[in-house]
Amino acid sequence: MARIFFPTSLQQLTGGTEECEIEASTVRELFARLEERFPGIREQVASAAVAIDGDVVPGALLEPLDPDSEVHFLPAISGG
Amino acid sequence: MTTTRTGYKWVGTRPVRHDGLDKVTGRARFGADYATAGMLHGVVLRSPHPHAHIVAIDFSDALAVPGVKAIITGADLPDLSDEFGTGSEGGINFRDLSRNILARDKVLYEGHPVAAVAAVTLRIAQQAAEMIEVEYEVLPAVLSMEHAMEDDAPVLHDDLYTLGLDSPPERPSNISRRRVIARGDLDAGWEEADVVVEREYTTKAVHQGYIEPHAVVAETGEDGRSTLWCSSQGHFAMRTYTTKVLGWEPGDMKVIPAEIGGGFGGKTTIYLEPLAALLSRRAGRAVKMVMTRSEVFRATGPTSGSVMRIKMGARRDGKLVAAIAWMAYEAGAFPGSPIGPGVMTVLAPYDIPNVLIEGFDVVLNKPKVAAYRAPGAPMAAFAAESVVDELAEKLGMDPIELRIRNAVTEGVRAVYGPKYRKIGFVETLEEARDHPHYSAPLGPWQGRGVASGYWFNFGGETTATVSINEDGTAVVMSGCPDIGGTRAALAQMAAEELGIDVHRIEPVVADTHSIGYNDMTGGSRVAFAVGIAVVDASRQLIEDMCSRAALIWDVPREEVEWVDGRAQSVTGAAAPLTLEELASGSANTGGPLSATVTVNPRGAGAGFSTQICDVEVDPDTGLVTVLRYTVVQDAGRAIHPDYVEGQMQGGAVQGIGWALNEEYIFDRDGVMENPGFLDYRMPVASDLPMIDTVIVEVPNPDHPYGVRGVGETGIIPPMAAVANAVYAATGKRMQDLPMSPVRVLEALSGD
Amino acid sequence: MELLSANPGAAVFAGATDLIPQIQGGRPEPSLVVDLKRIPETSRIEAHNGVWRVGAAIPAAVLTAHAGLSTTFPGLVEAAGLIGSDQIQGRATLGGNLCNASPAADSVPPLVALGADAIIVGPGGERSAPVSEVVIGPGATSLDQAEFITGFRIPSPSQGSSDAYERFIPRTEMDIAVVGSAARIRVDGDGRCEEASVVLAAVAPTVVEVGAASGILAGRVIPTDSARDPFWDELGEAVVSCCNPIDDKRGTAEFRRRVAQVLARRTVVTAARRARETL
Amino acid sequence: MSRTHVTCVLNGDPIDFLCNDYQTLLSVLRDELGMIGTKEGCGTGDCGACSVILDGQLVCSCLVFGPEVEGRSIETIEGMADGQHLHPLQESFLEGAAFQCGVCTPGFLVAAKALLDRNPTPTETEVRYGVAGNLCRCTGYDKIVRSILDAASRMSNPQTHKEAT
Repeated sequence: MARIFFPTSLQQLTGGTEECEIEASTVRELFARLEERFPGIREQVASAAVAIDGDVVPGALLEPLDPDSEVHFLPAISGG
Repeated sequence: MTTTRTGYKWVGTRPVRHDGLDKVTGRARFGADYATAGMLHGVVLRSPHPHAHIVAIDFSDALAVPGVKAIITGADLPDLSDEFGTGSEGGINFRDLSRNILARDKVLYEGHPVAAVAAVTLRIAQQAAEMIEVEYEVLPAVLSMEHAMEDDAPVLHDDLYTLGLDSPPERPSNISRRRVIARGDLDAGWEEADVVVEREYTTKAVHQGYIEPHAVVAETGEDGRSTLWCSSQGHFAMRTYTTKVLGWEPGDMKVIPAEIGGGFGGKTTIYLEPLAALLSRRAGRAVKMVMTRSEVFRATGPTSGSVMRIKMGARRDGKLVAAIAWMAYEAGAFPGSPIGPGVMTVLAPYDIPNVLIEGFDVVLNKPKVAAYRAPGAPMAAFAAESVVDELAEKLGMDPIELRIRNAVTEGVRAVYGPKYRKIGFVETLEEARDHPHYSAPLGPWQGRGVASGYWFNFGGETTATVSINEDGTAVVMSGCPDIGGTRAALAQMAAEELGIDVHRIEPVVADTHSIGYNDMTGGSRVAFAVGIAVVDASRQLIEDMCSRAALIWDVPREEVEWVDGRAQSVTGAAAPLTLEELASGSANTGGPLSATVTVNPRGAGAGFSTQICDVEVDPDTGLVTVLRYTVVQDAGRAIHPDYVEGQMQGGAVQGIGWALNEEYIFDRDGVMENPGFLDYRMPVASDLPMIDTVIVEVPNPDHPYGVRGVGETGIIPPMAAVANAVYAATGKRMQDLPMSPVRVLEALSGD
Repeated sequence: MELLSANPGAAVFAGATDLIPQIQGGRPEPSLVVDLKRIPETSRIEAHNGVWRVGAAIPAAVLTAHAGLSTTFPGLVEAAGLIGSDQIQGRATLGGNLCNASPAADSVPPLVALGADAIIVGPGGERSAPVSEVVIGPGATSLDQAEFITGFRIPSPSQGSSDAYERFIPRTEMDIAVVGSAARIRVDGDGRCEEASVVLAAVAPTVVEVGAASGILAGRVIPTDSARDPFWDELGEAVVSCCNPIDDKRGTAEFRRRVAQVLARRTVVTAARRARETL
Repeated sequence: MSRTHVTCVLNGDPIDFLCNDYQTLLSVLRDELGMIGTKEGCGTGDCGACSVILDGQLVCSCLVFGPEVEGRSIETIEGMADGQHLHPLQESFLEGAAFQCGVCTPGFLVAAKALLDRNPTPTETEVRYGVAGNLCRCTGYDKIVRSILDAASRMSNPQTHKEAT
C-alpha cells in the first residue's frame, strides 16, 4: 500500500491525519480513494504538485504507484 | 578546478560552442534584431499611478494622428476566469496574466500597461500614446509588506480571499495564500536546545537584470494565422500564454525563437507578445515592439522583496533540534510570489526534527514578480544561513562543521516531506572545508563567511530529434532556447553516444512548428531532461543503424555492435560500416536515419552549493569589497565544465549584487526611482575578483551521464555568505539587504 | 549665437552623455542642437603666462591622456577620469559636466578649488565668470539662453601647490558620486600648509566650498596618512556645517555628512603629499 | 522631417546614410544600415552593449547623434574579424567560454579591443576597469577577464602562441 503524506494545508480536510496508507496502482486511482475517505480533497490535491518517491511528477494522473511508494502533495515549483 | 573525466570522449570536455562564432561576430540574431519590410512599431502607454481606477480612456485624437494604424486597450482582450497554467498551482493564473498585460478597471502599479499603439514609426507611436487621455481615480497605494498585511490596508483585489487559513476569511485582503509546513514537537525541541538564535531579516525586490530588453515582432495574416519572432525562455509557452490571453488557437500561431539575451527566469512569461499580435491583426501589418530599459525595470520581473523571522535551536553538540520560520514574500500586483519554494527550501539543507514554517504570499502596488533563478530560495537562505552562522559562533563550532553535522543525506526526509534521493550536499561542504581558500589568512577589517543552498531542479516535457545527414554529420534538434551553452552540451551527449566528433553535430533550437512540445528553459532542466531525450534518440538511431548493418551483411542483429561511430561485426565477418556509409546508403535500407524521443522525466537530481566569501569593509565609508570567492557545487556530472562553471560564477555574482547593492527603490508615491542600470547597481567587472569554482560530481542516477541541473543553485548562498563575511570583518550582523554602504556604516556606528 | 537666440528650445551639447538620455527619458526634443565640438576653441588645451586654457568640449579621455595637464592639475584630471566608464570618457566633457548643473558633477569641485573661470560666449561677446558662480541650483545655471561655455581658464599652481579629488560610490565604476571632495593645498618650504581649499560635491544643491578649511589647516603639517590629529575634527565640523544634503536613492543625508568628512580628510592628505612633492 | 545626409567611414569602407537629427548612431547602425551586431541594452550609456570605436575612441553609440559622425571613422563588431580571420579577442572569447547568452559579447569585444589598442599588456585590474562600462549578467566576468588577458598575451607573443597551438 502506498504511503500518503498530507501537508498542513490539507490536514483540515483529513481531520488532522498527517499520513495514511492507501491501495492504489495509479495517481488517478489514489485521488478517487482519497476522495472517498476525505470528501473534498480531490480538488485540492489535483491542483498541487504530486511528488512520488521524492520526485515531483508533472501531470501525474496516470503515473503508476508502487506498493511501497511515498506520495507527497507540494506547492508547485517554477524554475527560473 | 574540475575533475577530469575518464572514460568519455566528449562528455566532460570543453569544445567551442556551436553558436559561438555567430556570437563573437555580431551575426547572432536576438529579439530586437528581427525586422520585416513595412513593419509597424508598437509602444505601450503605462500608468503613472501605482493604484487607481481607470474611469475612462479616450484615444480618438491619438488614432487620428497620421501614421497611427491601431490602438488597443484592456477592453480588446477577452475576460478570462481563474485558470492555472499546467502544473503551476500558485504559478501562472491566466486571468491575472491577462490583466497584467493590459489593465482593465484598475491599474495596480506604476508602469502597468493601459493601452498599446502601433504606427508607421516609433516616434509617431510614442507621440500618439502621449495623446491618449486616461482619466484615473487615484487610490491609496500599498507599498510595504507591513502595510499590505494590516487589517485596514487598502485592498488591491476585492475578490482575493486568503487561502490556507485555519478558518475561511470573511473579508478580502492582500494576503493571497498562507502556507504551512509543520513536523515534530516544537516545545520538546526548544526544551532540548542549548542555544537559540532568533532574528528578523528583510530583502528588497531585485531584478533578473538580463541585458537584452524584451522584444517581439508579430505578423498576423488575413487568415488569422500569426508568426511571432521573440526571445524567451520557451517559445512553446509563449505560444500557449499568448493565444490564451488573446482567445486564439495555439495551432494558429508559430513562434520562432530568437537568440535570448539572458532570462534568469524573467523571460518565462509574456508581456509584449499578445499586444504585438493583436495590434498586428488589427493593423494588418507586422508590428515590432521593444521595451526600453526603464520599462523592463518598471513592468517586468522582479523577484520578491521579503520579511522573514527565523528562530533556530541547537544542542551543545551542534545538533539542530528546532526551528521556526515565518516568511512573507511580495507578489507584486497579482498573487504568485515564490513563497511555495520559499517555505520548502528555507530549512531543506538540514535534518531538523521539530519544525514550523509559515509563509505568506502578499500583493501590493508594485510590478508583478516573475521567476528569478531558484525562485524563492535565495532570500530564504539569506535568513536561515545567517542564523546557522550565528549558532555556530555561539556553539564555538566551525560553521562548516555545524552544517556537516546536520546536513541532509540520501534517505533523509526533507522538511517538506519526501525523502532525498542521491545528493551531494556533504560533499560540497567537505570540499569547501578542505579548500585552501577556507584557511587562507585574512587582514584587518577582512572577514570570511560561508553559506549553503538547496534547489530542487526540474524535468519537464521534452521532445528531441536526432537526424543523420547523408555525409554522416548529425542534427540535434530541441525546442528549448539556449541561454548558456546547452546546445553544446546536447551535442556533446549525442557525440558521446554516436561516436562522432562533436563538431560534426549541429545542435538546433527549432520553432514551434518544427518539433514537438518542450517546456521552458528553466528549472535547470535542459541538460537533464533534453539530455535524456537526446541520448535516447541517439541510442534508437544506433539500434536502427546496427539493424541496417545486419541487413546489409545478412547477419543476425546480435552480431553487430556500435563502436566509435561505426557498425562492426562482432565476428569480424565484414568490414565496419561508418555512419557516413550507413547514412548515404539509407535509401536502400529503410529510408532516412532520424529518431524523435519525447519524455517527461522524473529524477531531476537536487542541487546543493556551498560558497566561501572573503570581504574587506572600509570602516570609514561602509564600503564592502569582495576579495575572494569560491563556489563549490554538485553538478552530478559536468557535460561542458566551462558552462557549468559559468552558471556557478554567474549565479554567485548575481547573488553578490543582491547582497550588496541591488534593490528596487520607490518614492513615497510608489514610483520606481531607479529604473536604469545607473542606479540599479548590478556588479561591474571592477567590483569583483575571479570567482573560483569547484565542481563536485555526485552523479544523478536518473540521468544517463549523471547530470543534475546547475543553473539555479549558485545564486542561493551568496547573500548569507557575504553577510557572514561582513560579520566576521566587523562584528555586525547585517539583517537587511542590500548591505549598501549606508546600511553598513549605520551598523558600524551603532557602537 | 544667432541660432541660439532665435531658438529658445535649442540645446548646446558636446558629449551628449546627459542630453541623449534626457531626450530618451521624455525631455522634449530640442528645436535645435548645437554641436560645440565643431567650434575649434572648445577643443584646445593651451598654457600661456601661467594660465591654462582648457576647451569645454574636450572628452575626458583626452584630458586624462594629456601629460602636461595631468602633472599640473592631478586632482582635476583624476576627477575627469571618474566621469563614467571608458565609453563615457570618450564623450563626456568639462563643459557638459558643469552645464548639466548636477551637484554631483565630479569635475566641478576641482575647478572651483583651483579658482578656475569659465569662458562664456554669448550675443554680447565673451565674458568670464568664476566656475563657482555658473551653477545656481540643481539643473540651473546663470548662463543666458544664448550663452555657452567655450573653455576654462585655470591659473597654474604656484610651487608647493597641488590638488586631489576623490568621490564615494557604492560600486567601483558607473555610479554618480554620493559624495565628492576636491582639495587644493599650498605648502611652504617646510611642508606646512599655507593655504587650502576644500570643495564638496553632492552634499548641497550646488558644490560647496568649505570656507573655514584654509584657516583650520594653515600652519599645520599635514600627515602622510590620515591619522587622527585634533585639527581633523575641526575640519570635519567645518565640512558638516557646509553640508546641506538630502536623503535620496544614492544615499542618506547622514551618510553624506559622515563620508564628506572622510573624503575631505583623504583629499587634503593626498593634495598635501603632492604639494610637498613639487618642492 | 528633413533628414541629414552623412558621409563617414564604417569598418574601413566609405559609406553614407540619411538620418534624423536626434537619431542616435546606434539607431543608424541598426535601423538604417542593418548592422545588428551592435546591441541596445539601455539607451543611456550604462551597459556598453552598443560600444563602437569612433575615431579611435571607445564610445557608446547610443550616446552619439547620427549627424555627429560626418567625416569620422567608426569601427563596429562587424569589422573586427579580418576577412576569414577572427581577431585574437574573438578567438579567446570562443575558446575561453567568455559568454553565455552572448548579447553583451559584441560590446565587450569592442571595448576590449579599444583597451588592448591603448594598452597591449594590461593587468587584471586594468582589464576589469577597462570593461567596467560593459555589463554582463551571465558570466560574473571571470571568463571574460581571463579571455581578454589571454588575447593580450597571444597578441604580444604571437610566436609563442602559434607554437603552443
